[in-house]
Amino acid sequence: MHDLIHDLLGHYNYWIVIILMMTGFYIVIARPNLVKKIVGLFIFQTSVFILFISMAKIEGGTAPIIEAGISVYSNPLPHVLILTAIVVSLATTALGLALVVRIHEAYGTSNEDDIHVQDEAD
Amino acid sequence: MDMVVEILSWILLLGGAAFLLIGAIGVLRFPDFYTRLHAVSVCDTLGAGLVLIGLMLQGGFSLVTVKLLLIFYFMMFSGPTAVHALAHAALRSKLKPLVDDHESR
Amino acid sequence: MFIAVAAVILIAIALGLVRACRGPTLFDRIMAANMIGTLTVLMVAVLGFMAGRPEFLDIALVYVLISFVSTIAVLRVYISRKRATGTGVS
Amino acid sequence: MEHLIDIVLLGLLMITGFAIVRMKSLLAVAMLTSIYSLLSASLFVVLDAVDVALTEAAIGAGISTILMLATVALTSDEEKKSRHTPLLPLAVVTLTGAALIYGTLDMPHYGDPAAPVHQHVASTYLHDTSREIGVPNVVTSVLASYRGYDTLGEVTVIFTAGAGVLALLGYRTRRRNIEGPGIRKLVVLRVIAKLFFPLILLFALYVLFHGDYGPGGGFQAGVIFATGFILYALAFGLGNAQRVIPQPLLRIMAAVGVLIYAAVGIEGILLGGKFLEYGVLADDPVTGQHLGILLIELGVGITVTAVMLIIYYGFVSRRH
Repeated sequence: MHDLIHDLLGHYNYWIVIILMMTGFYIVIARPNLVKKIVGLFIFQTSVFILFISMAKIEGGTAPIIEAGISVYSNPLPHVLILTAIVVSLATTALGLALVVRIHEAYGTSNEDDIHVQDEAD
Repeated sequence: MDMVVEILSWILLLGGAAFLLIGAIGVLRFPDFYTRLHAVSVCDTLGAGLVLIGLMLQGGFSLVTVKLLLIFYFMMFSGPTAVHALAHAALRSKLKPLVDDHESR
Repeated sequence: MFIAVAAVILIAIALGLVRACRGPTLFDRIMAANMIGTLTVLMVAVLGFMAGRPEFLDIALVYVLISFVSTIAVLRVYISRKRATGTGVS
Repeated sequence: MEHLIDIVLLGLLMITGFAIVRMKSLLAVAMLTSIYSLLSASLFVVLDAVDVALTEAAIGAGISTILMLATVALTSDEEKKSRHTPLLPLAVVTLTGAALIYGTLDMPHYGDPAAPVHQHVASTYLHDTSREIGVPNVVTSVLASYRGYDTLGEVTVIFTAGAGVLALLGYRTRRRNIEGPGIRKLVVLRVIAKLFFPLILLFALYVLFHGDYGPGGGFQAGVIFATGFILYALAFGLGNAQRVIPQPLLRIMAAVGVLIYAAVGIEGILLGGKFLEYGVLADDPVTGQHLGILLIELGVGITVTAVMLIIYYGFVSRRH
């Protein structure tokens, strides 16, 4: 029983991350609205960030900024990867949203189903 | 002296936390948007202010306290401004305040 | 003791989240988001003291500024949109 | 105790995620996304990633939300119902999720100091930073010095994204000031914006140049700078903001930032070192590292500010 709780706590972060990831994935594949799809992508990205940062955490460690009297620091490498990934995620989000704006101007709708209907009519 | 500061800081922190909780309950329970704004203001100014002052007493004379003061300054200006802008926008978009208990919105 | 304050802030965030999900008007959601922003600032400040490294208050400062600017932004967008479409409160 | 906060925050994140799926109004979705970002940023603080929390707060809760709002303003607010049944996507998602959860079973436990992630380069970085770079913030030293090549790549990606948004949304100067009737009457907002604007810029400079010692650096500072100008644009109108910092200047700034970064690298070659080797920039290697890190952070900050504002101008001036 004790082992089970230990296992549960040890993987709790990862499981929630996977649930969040799948929530984002579901929005991307099931929802027709393009803005909503971008939001889904955003949720997916953030869940990946949380996964990396969870892996970087060391029990009893603190933020990796060197200070006298502290010996255990969390792993700084995932932090660096994710820091730049967040900035890149903003770049992709902005590009995606710009595409949505242009699509809306061209088709008069940002709904995927309607866009397919218009495409087939041509 | 240290003891007094410590006790004072804890009183402020716990008082602030109590106001935060009261504000949050108000946000959940009040019947319409305009009344809920009152509850939010309690959180934004009184609750947050008390917690920040309590933390300042914990920080002592250091850079930490200066930063807390800056946060305090920003919060005391931004909170009421945001609430004011919200109320203004809501009123402009013809959201009616709830005036009578028996009248459903 | 800090943990008590942190717990209260977490509860308050949860209550605000319920309001943000229930709405009913957009303004309620903006208000809830604004409140959660304030609470997050306090949360970060308290967490800094709890971990014994309060020098990270820069994060809290950024949060104050950002949540203010985004609240103003959403109101601005809302007003300009309402002018364009003439729709009422959603 | 930190475990408890971690668990509760993750639970709240999950609730927010589900609420986003169910919500139909896209403006409401944008608000919930902002809450989601705030929550994940505080989770990063709990997980010791202070630099990441700073970035996520500035980018996720700030600029991303503003961009989503601007997009919703340009498109439609209501989400229509899908014509397909959600059964197939649900099945796909459940299966993928199950497979992923099966994959996590072998993963080392959360917080385990013996996990393979912590065994290789990370400990070297933590151990050698104070001697080789002389900068207390290990994240900054890895970002700007040890893995400076990667960061140059990231900055170029940002630059490219700015160019892409410019290409997609075009570039339109609006010098004549257009004012929403609602905000124009909000004298309160203008006074507060006047109070805040210089302080935000000052704080951005602090984040930029204090990045070696505390959380911060070029990326975060750039976003905070841009947020300051966005506040200015919100309070005084886009036309006025473009008078303060015009679009052509932004395009030059975006390029100049990347060029500063690359020039620091080439300066290293000219002084007899390798590309992006900062040690040769000064007589003392540690001083050289300091100088190099400050210069490239400055370059990153300039590019990020410019690109964020280019994107913002692009979206907002598109409004009809």
